[in-house]
Amino acid sequence: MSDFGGLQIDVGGVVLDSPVIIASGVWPMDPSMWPEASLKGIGAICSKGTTLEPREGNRGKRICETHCGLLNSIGLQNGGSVSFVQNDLPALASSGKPVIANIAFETLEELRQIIERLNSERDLIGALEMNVSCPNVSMGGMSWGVDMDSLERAVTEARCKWRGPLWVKLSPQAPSIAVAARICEASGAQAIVVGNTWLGMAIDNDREEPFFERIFAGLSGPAIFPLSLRLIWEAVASVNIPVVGCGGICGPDEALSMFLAGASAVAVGTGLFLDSSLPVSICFKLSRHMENRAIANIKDLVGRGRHFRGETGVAG
Amino acid sequence: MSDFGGLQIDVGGVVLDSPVIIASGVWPMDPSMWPEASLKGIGAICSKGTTLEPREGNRGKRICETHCGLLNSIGLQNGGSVSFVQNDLPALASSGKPVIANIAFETLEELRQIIERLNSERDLIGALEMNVSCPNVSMGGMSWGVDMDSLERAVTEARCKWRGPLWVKLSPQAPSIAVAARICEASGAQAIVVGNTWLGMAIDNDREEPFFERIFAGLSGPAIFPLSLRLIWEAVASVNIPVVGCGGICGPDEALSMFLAGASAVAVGTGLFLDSSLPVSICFKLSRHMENRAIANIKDLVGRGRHFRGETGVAG
Amino acid sequence: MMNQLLTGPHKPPIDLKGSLVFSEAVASGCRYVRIKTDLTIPASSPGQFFLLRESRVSDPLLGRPFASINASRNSVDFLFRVVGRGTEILASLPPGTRVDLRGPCGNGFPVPRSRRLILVAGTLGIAPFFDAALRYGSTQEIITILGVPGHEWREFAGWCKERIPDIRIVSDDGKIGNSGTAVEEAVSMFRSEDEVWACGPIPMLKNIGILHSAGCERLFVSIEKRMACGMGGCLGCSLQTCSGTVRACVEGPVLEWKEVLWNE
Amino acid sequence: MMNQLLTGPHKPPIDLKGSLVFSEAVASGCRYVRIKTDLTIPASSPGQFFLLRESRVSDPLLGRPFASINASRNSVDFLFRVVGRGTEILASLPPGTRVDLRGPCGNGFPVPRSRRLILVAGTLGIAPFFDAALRYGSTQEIITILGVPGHEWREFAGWCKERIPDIRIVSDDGKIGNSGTAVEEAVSMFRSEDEVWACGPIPMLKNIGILHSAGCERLFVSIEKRMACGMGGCLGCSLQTCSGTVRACVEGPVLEWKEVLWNE
Ligand SMILES: Cc1cc2nc3c(=O)[nH]c(=O)nc-3n(C[C@H](O)[C@H](O)[C@H](O)COP(=O)(O)OP(=O)(O)OC[C@H]3O[C@@H](n4cnc5c(N)ncnc54)[C@H](O)[C@@H]3O)c2cc1C
Ligand SMILES: Cc1cc2nc3c(=O)[nH]c(=O)nc-3n(C[C@H](O)[C@H](O)[C@H](O)COP(=O)(O)OP(=O)(O)OC[C@H]3O[C@@H](n4cnc5c(N)ncnc54)[C@H](O)[C@@H]3O)c2cc1C
Ligand SMILES: Cc1cc2nc3c(=O)[nH]c(=O)nc-3n(C[C@H](O)[C@H](O)[C@H](O)COP(=O)(O)O)c2cc1C
Ligand SMILES: Cc1cc2nc3c(=O)[nH]c(=O)nc-3n(C[C@H](O)[C@H](O)[C@H](O)COP(=O)(O)O)c2cc1C
Ligand code: FES
Ligand code: FES
Repeated sequence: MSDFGGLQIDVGGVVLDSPVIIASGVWPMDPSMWPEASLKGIGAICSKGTTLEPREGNRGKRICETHCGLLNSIGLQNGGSVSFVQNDLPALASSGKPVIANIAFETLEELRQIIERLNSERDLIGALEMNVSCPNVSMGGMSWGVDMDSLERAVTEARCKWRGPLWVKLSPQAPSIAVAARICEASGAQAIVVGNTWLGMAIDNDREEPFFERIFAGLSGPAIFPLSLRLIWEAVASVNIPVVGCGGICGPDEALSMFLAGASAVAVGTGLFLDSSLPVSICFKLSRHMENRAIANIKDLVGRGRHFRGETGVAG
Repeated sequence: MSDFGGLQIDVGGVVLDSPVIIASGVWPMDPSMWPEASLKGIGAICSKGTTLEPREGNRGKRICETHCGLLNSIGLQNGGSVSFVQNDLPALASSGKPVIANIAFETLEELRQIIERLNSERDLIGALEMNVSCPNVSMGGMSWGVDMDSLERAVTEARCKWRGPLWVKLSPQAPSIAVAARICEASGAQAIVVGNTWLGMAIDNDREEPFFERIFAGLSGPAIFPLSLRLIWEAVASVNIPVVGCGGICGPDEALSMFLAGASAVAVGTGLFLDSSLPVSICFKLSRHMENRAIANIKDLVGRGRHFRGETGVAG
Repeated sequence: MMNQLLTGPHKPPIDLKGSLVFSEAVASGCRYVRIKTDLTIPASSPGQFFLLRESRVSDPLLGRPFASINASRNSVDFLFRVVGRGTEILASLPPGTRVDLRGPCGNGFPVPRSRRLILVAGTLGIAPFFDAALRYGSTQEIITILGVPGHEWREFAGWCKERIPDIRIVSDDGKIGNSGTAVEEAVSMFRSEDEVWACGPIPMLKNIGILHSAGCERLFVSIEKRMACGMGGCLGCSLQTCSGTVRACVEGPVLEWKEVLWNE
Repeated sequence: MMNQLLTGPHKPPIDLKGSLVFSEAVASGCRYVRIKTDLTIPASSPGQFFLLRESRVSDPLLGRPFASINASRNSVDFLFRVVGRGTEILASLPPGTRVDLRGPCGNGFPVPRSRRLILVAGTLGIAPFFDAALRYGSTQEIITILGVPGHEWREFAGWCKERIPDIRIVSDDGKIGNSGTAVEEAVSMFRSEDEVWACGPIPMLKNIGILHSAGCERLFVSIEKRMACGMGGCLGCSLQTCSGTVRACVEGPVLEWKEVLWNE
């Protein structure tokens, strides 16, 4: 039951009581550690990126602040798919919120094996979210989401094996987000998440070397919002499946803009580092905006910013 | 004569007394309007983007602030190439600073004609800077800098016609900046500028429509710095011609990072809106950093951040 | 261009650092602040403005344009209204906060030629007029008209009245001063030899020229546009006029009414 | 994991809003500030910390972690040093500035079991120890040792001395208190039944355990890592220990010395 009337929405096979999702990798996997303030507005929670085997993550410094942004190089530290299914998944599911299982993989074989494990607990999982920003080792490290052939192969494979709703979280580094989105739709994805962190870097001037051991890192936070919004605008125009907007939402206004651009839900990450009540603030803002315009259902808010000067690019 | 010892550098055929360039489109074309504070640190000044014919620029709102960023949709308002050669160019040249003539074009024919006009005043121009972020009309509006065939054709054409040093200002929207950079080098560019504004957008939530008449706009300012720095890191590794770093430099530290990443000069835009003495602050910072490390010449600072853990990606 | 002729060649604005001396709530959502600068502020004239921002903070990024009041060698005041994020943050800054200023920007109103000067303001449009009396009060007869929407502006109107002796206040709902708009009030007293300056929302500025046909000769308006650089570089503030495209931050913000293309 | 056992199950930190009550320069580059919060601050223990940021400003983006001092229901103090952009801006904020707090974060030092508690601090590492006397002064004998580099820390040392009665101050150059390091001073007095808490730069923390072999049983260190969320979500603050990877913001910042893999 939703706390906010009219905010319930079905996104790619998952019914969300609120259209605000906790993005992957930013939130404790143990619901007892969630601040109470955050609980009310959350519609679903993405797990940390899970890989087949456990990962230590990257060494050295992992976070670096930039102007209105955050570079991270966590390196997918996680307990692996066995531990995920045994420990994290039941814990997350106990929160009562739909769990979006975010997975990362370097080969198709790894992808198959992770999915096999997740299939065993299919009931606890709202949707599988494929993070395609990781390198495809058979492509010499180019990420799945940047090479369109890799993307097609991975999504097709996942669709074939995974028994539940399938979401793909696209990389902003894709040469064309519209093309990437269409490939996902054609390969069987039920929703796409647009997007992930933007590839950036920092240099430690005193040491005269890159700040991060792996040189590049992912940029998130308010700095990237205008770029993410543009990606969503483009993606929504190119597919008919729902688009989840993600990247730089740190306030309710930004979330609203994403819906107007055509997002069916939003995912928040870095914004939670600043304010754990962000999800509920977003819900309030959406409700108020809808009330003022006599919109009864969030579905009718989706893409309203596209009906102007004769344009109708909104996804059906 | 340079005010700062050791900061003189030859960038793609232009000798700069200081390696700080005023980016295109942000500075008055009339030197009598330049605040005195800015004059000292400036090594060269880029003109506003000049098109063959005069342009009114975009209607409606032209600027929108984002978190640590600025979206602009000026639309290349300019007096056209005739007026540029007659009025702006002599005015700019009277400042005594090298003038980098920034040009934009929609067809190869336009490109040829602009160059023809500029050739007539070749002596007043330090270098020609091709802005390839504008649409190539024969490619249905895809920008020159995003389609690699278009890019090659345009640079080759310019090299063939233009009698002075040739720079190309790349678009961050290029699918691969390394590939784009190599194409420019192979087609005869003497330097590349990396990069321009990043494509973003904003939505006016109250009006429920895109903020800008043309929907998308270019993002500049501190928000984009980590992204620009990454582009420069990639570009420097892929070519042997000098790279000018541009995008988000709003303080001396950011400029220094660009040099360490391998930039031979930096261009500043939005930063000047906040502080017109930014160029001189950058020069001070560079001088101090060089002094502390007994670096006599800025050339030896270029790319110093790349010599670590065995890497040597610096351009020759 | 006409305005350059009116005010002579421009000096570029300079960048200054300073501190907030005080910040008073004038009325709900309106703030009166004083900045003390470290270095000397160049002389300015009514209608010129400054870009104001909190030092070292780059979000909000850009300075916000405000008309200067009481500008002296080392201090300048602003009167502003909270309308968005930038002004909200500026309004919340306590005394002592370090700020950056860029100015004086723009042309300002030209030196008046007529004996009588009528100043017409819509709400915060009064800001550039505080200095007019000081500057021209001894040589000109000055009448100031302030229009406000209604009673919720009583405090604001009172505050202005204390500082501008001959101010006439009108309100749409008639609860403060006469009933009516500032433009109606102004037009009712226009003589053809008067000089008129107006500052306020665009519809008001447009109206005053339409209604004044039987009125005065020299009618100047100060126009608000979004600005980035404030010094003629970015062309973010372009404005259509009969003489072509001009920059609100250089050739403006003060323009002759008849030069403006009101339907653009 | 051991530290969770030591301190019991964690409560997640909460987000609070407040205002700066005062901000005093303690010495050059060091600041003592008090925040009054709008809502009640949950009880915290020495070694726990808060993320502090200026409200509504998203550049700097993240809260900066500081140990809490004097935390009461509605007020908490911090003592910090200006080391970079974030602390520079925080240090410049005048009283009245609105701030966001997240806390209390982390585990804090465990309730001491020995009769004698030795607190060893390197410069600002003293911050988490101000509350120890208040909390455990009646049940434990507490000796505090503060090490500073040299005479330029005189003001700072004096300030601490006024507030921590039995503090011993040592300096590398011998210009303030005894000559030597805090670790040397501490090790010279260790008895095996003592409990020791240390806070300061990593080399100091590492050293104290190496030198203390003949020393006390329970040796706890508070470790600084860069943090984003402060609540166990981002894994930005991961740290290698004998029991595996832990989060400095949840399982830390206080760890048993022997659990830490010092060469990672
Ligand atoms: C020459 C000039 C003089 C002015 N003098 C005054 C004055 O003395 N007192 C006063 O209260 N207001 C004045 N204004 C308007 C004032 O600048 C805006 O209200 C203010 O910039 C709004 O900032 P914000 O961040 O709160 O609003 P937001 O809407 O959040 O601002 C977003 C962006 O839009 C710009 N913007 C928004 N509204 C305006 C506007 N009306 N004009 C220009 N830019 C705008 C902002 O500068 C900012 O870049 C003046 C404007 C101009 C151009
Ligand atoms: C649990 C804990 C308690 C602390 N308590 C205190 C205290 O009471 N008094 C005090 O003066 N300092 C304390 N520190 C250190 C303090 O947090 C940093 O000095 C401060 O964050 C530096 O911020 P900056 O923006 O000025 O530095 P910058 O170097 O500009 O910061 C850039 C980024 O690095 C992070 N960072 C930089 N140095 C450190 C550091 N040493 N530890 C953690 N993050 C860092 C910042 O938080 C920021 O995200 C504590 C750190 C931790 C982890
Ligand atoms: C610390 C951190 C860890 C992240 N880990 C993951 C991850 O494991 N899998 C993934 O798909 N995205 C990961 N992300 C990306 C976020 O889920 C989100 O897509 C991105 O940060 C942009 O949104 P934001 O600006 O709201 O944070 C991570 C982001 C951060 C900041
Ligand atoms: C208002 C404005 C106008 C611009 N006009 C041009 C232009 O005409 N030609 C061009 O190549 N780049 C133009 N740019 C891009 C800048 O030159 C610069 O590449 C970009 O803003 C990134 O740098 P910055 O973050 O330092 O501003 C413009 C940027 C701004 C903000
Ligand atoms: S604000 Fe930049 S030209 Fe006017
Ligand atoms: S700071 Fe995020 S997990 Fe510790």
